[in-house]
Amino acid sequence: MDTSLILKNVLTPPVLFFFLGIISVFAKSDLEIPSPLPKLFSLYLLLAIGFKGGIELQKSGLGGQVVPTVTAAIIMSLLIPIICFVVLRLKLDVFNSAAIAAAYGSISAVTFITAESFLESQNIHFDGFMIAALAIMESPAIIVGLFLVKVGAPKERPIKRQMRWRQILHESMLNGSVYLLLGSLVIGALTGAFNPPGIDKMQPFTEKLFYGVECFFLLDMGIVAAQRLPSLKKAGSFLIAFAVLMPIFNSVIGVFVARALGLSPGNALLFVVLCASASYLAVPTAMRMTVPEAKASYYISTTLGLTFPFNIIIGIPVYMGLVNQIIPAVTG
Amino acid sequence: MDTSLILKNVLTPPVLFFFLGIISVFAKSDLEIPSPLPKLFSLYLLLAIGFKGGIELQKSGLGGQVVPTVTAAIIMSLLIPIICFVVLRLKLDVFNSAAIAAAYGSISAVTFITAESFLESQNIHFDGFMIAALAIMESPAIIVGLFLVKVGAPKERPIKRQMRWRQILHESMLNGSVYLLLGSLVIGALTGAFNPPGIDKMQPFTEKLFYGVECFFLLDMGIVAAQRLPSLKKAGSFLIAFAVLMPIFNSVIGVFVARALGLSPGNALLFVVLCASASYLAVPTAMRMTVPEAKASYYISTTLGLTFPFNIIIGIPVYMGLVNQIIPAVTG
Amino acid sequence: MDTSLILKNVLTPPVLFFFLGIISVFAKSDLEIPSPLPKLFSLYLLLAIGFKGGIELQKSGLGGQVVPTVTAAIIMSLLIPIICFVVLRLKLDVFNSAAIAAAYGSISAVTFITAESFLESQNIHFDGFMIAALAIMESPAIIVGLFLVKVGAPKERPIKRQMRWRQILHESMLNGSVYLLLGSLVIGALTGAFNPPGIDKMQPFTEKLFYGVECFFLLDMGIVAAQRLPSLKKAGSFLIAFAVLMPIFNSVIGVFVARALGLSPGNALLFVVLCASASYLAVPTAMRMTVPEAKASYYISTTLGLTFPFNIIIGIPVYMGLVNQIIPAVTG
Amino acid sequence: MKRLDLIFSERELDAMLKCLEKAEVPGYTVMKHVTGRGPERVVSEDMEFTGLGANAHVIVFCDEEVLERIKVQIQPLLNYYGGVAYISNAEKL
Amino acid sequence: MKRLDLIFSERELDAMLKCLEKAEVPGYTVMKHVTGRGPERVVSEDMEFTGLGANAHVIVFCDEEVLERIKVQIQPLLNYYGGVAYISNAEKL
Amino acid sequence: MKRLDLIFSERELDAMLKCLEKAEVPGYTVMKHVTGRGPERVVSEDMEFTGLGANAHVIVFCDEEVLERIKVQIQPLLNYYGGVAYISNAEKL
Ligand SMILES: Nc1ncnc2c1ncn2[C@@H]1O[C@H](COP(=O)(O)O)[C@@H](O)[C@H]1O
Ligand SMILES: Nc1ncnc2c1ncn2[C@@H]1O[C@H](COP(=O)(O)O)[C@@H](O)[C@H]1O
Ligand SMILES: Nc1ncnc2c1ncn2[C@@H]1O[C@H](COP(=O)(O)O)[C@@H](O)[C@H]1O
Ligand code: NA
Ligand code: NA
Ligand code: NA
Repeated sequence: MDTSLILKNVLTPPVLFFFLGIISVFAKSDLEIPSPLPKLFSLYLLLAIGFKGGIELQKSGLGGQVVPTVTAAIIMSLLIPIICFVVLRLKLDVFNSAAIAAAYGSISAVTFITAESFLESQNIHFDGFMIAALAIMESPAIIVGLFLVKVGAPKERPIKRQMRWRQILHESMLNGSVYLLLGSLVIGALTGAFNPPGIDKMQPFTEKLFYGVECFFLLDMGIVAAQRLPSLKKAGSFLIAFAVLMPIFNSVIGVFVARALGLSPGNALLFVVLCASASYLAVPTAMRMTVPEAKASYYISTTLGLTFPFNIIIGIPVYMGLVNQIIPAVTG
Repeated sequence: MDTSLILKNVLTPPVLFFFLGIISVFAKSDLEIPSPLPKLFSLYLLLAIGFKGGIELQKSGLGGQVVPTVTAAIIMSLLIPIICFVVLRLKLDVFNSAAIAAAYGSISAVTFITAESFLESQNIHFDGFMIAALAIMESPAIIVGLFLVKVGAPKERPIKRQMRWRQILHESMLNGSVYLLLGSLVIGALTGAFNPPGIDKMQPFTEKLFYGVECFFLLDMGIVAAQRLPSLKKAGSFLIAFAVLMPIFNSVIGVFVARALGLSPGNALLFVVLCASASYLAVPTAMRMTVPEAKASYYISTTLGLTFPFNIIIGIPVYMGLVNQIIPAVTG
Repeated sequence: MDTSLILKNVLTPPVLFFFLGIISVFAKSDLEIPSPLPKLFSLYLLLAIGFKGGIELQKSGLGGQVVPTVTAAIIMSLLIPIICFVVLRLKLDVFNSAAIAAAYGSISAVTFITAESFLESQNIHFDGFMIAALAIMESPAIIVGLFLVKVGAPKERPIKRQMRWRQILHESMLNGSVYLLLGSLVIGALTGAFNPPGIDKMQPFTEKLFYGVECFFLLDMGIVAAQRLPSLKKAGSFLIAFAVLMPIFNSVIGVFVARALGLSPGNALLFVVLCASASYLAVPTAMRMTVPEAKASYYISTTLGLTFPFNIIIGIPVYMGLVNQIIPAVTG
Repeated sequence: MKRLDLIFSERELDAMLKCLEKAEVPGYTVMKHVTGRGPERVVSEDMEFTGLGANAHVIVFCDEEVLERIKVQIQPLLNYYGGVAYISNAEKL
Repeated sequence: MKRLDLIFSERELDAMLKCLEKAEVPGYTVMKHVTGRGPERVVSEDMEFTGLGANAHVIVFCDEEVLERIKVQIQPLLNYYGGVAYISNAEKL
Repeated sequence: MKRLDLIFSERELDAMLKCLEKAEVPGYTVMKHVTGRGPERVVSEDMEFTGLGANAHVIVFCDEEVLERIKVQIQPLLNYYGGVAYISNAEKL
């Protein structure tokens, strides 16, 4: 059953364009999407998904499963980095362990978006408030990561590197992509509440265009991910194994939490994907600023070079299979 | 009543995204819309609004209020810079006074677009020929500004700086943004006349997408405007007062001209906004080339750092209130 | 009759925007579409047209006229460069002759797209499989061009410049624009076969937006083409004549092949345009890498500075007239 | 040989290149989208879309005698519009 | 006069410019979107959208005594975040 | 120490960087989207989308002995495809 899901996932345009990007690197095509076009796509996707999420959140209100789900999401983004840290410390120093752990505790918006497209192509319903969980899960893991550095390596750091909490909060909450996602969420909610015709006027931009831009961006992400592979090899087999096994482990925790929350299969898949995905936008830039001791190539090649393509291609349908196995047992 | 209009204006997506940009600067978020993406948005908006205006102009023809309104617009863009110049000369030298005066005599296309969106959200009708007034008002103020320099400072300038009229006409009519707006207007009119199906094929690009791109661009404009504030402080309290009071003064002249023209409330608001807004695209680049003695930071920080956000946030609804008070007295 | 077709063609938005770009150069406007925006548009157009073609190809299958037409297209792209080479050798050396010949044997996707828009505005039907011919005709001419160099100048080249076939195949098949077009074609076909709802979700991006982006891109292409004119003058009258007469000659061959294939008028026009147009994307970059002895300004100023605008403005309607004269004689 | 670094507003690029051509430079290299600060003005990237927000950085490698010709040509432009010009030593690899 | 070339990650640009201002440089020029390789890291263009993939190249023309002040200001930043700084001779055209 | 400035077509960037690696440079800095004019060709920004319209400017700070190795490696490329290479003196700040 899983293999049919994998096939169904692989044959959607976003994943096919992702492959096209990957293959272009291996075939040494000179296809290139020059900077700052990828930035345009990623800004657009964050703005659009935030706006959409805000509208839905305003519609549904904060009742029902919203608050429990968001609370659980925050707890997961605090818990997962600690588990990851313990695992990573087996082989790596405090700085690298903390930085990678923070990345895996946080989320990947593009993986989330691809999971949504997968659900749509399977005609499985999901709720807009999951975008609130997405937005809210970006930051806590950064704070945990920095906390782990503070606790784990208090004496090894020169005085200058003592972090100030202001800086940490700044890096975690005001990172450009976090800020844009949260801001668009608030604007979506305000528009939904006070200016409903504004929704229809935004719709061609934020809704209709979304799928196409997603495909275009995934084409680029395929290129970027494939170009990270050589440095992944250098990172060694421990990190390679970590980058595949940790998401699976996190997805299993995630699916049981989703079951405990009583989430529908669609929402459950999104929750699992949030747990299983790793950040390559907000967290790496924050870590670069606050933990320069950690090797950027480690947390980039694992998250972007392996975990991301794994989730896009195989992870999402596998997690869907998992959800189908665990969740109906509860609801059925 | 005005406060309710202000609130209604503030709660539309374009203004909310404008705020999001402003706040990002004050909160020191690293949100950035890298160059040349803002250029892409501004080119798009000029092309789309010009095309739309051309179609409408072709539909309505040059009868009715079109010619009187456009004529009045030209007169305003000749008159306003002279008034501004007189005021500015109280404190500033000829070069700076002329450059700033030219900017306030000209118009801001983005302010105009935001006013259109405001009217649409209020379900107030307006006519496409107002875009012709927009396009036509960009250039004359530049010529007046350069004329003021020529007259006001003939002896202070070295011979090399004697302006040639060719250059002045070039800067005023062939500036990239003026040229694109006028060109798209002509193309829109030709398409409307000779190739009506072409309109429908352009429509998803020029109409449907417009509102979303406007929001995206205003996000960037919020960032840009807020970053001008420090240099506004340096410019001193005279220019700060000028940047708020002059638009209000111009709007009052504008509303009475609109009344004399017998414009509908929607068209009247747009006319007032043309009078009250100041240029930060065509005029500054023209002034930079022809009056390098003027301080760019003066005409940029006033127009972009204060007048522009003032008009977007407070000005438009206040002018609407003004229009509602003055115009119905005539038509009712 | 031809003049009325020319007029009808000239009065469509894409051609009007192309003119706007050309005029901006002659009027010395500072209108500029900064890099990498033109790249964004060209990537988008290739992706969208490839995707669309793939869907249509999947729908129609490989039966009927598809295989004969594509085969004829390949033969034309092998034959035309040889004819061109013979003509060019009258005046130019082997390297320049081969490079220019390769460009004229290959195709211009933007000319093809403009021809499609022309057909649509004339309500003339054409088939999606012609896009397959477009995609397939980019590469063979490159190989012929390199072959001509290999044969024509074996002794003049230093050993280092002996080409390796690997490199030739790489340049011809894996050139970024060829790769993206072919890849999107395959993705379109796979989506059509396995995930039909994906088509509808892509549609707002790949279909609705297309015409507008085409106009925007042609605005830039007008600028680029006009800026090539000075170096065209330097290239001399032989090349100027070649750049106009060769496309006409190729179009005549093309129209008789189209008649032999029994193509409908719409498909016939597209086939003729493929024969008559010259490449300024894939071929020049390939020639730059493999035949650096050839002067880039020769193959750029002829293809982009003259043949391209000639085809866009006059060629397409003239070829349509030709098709109307030759083809109905067969089908009627 | 000498290396000349010119930095000035992008708006004057065409005029500046014409001057260099008149001075018969053997070649030049242009980097656009450059920002910076001079004694008076700050040029920042966020203003680039207005046409005011970018400098160009032009590099010329040439013989010493060409420098003199360049100086004559570009000095008026630099005086009028601002911009800086520095020279240093260089030699062919 | 001297020419200073600074190359470091774009993320530290604001901090670096603040240091230069503290050292009272007469001006500076900034080129962004620069990539490269140092002893440890490769900085590549395809990562630019993440905020990790670009360096800034800053050029300062200044007198020798300013260099000393600059050194004091920026050394901690270079040590902490990486980046290189080289000086060469230059003179006004 | 020495500073090497290489300017050549972006299309050869990968090949050039491979040469630099073979010469074991300590690092390098790349600026893309550069335009210019050589003795024969004009490279202009409006052609960049075709893949023909941009140069890359590569800077290497290295010791003098490395320069020799670089020269051996890159000379064939420069001869075949064009491009310029100049050296000047530099020292660490
Ligand atoms: N001392 C300096 N060092 C480096 N760049 C400078 C210096 N002074 C000026 N510039 C550059 O030259 C541009 C124009 O200078 P200015 O016309 O003096 O504003 C500035 O925006 C800077 O990019
Ligand atoms: N030897 C060098 N020559 C030229 N640029 C260098 C050199 N070393 C480092 N860089 C540049 O400085 C940046 C930061 O260096 P690092 O912090 O050592 O990784 C690199 O990404 C390069 O762009
Ligand atoms: N004398 C020069 N000074 C500065 N840059 C040059 C010079 N000559 C050539 N270049 C640059 O090197 C590139 C390639 O040169 P070429 O291969 O000779 O066309 C040109 O496009 C210019 O950007
Ligand atoms: Na996670
Ligand atoms: Na005005
Ligand atoms: Na052809």
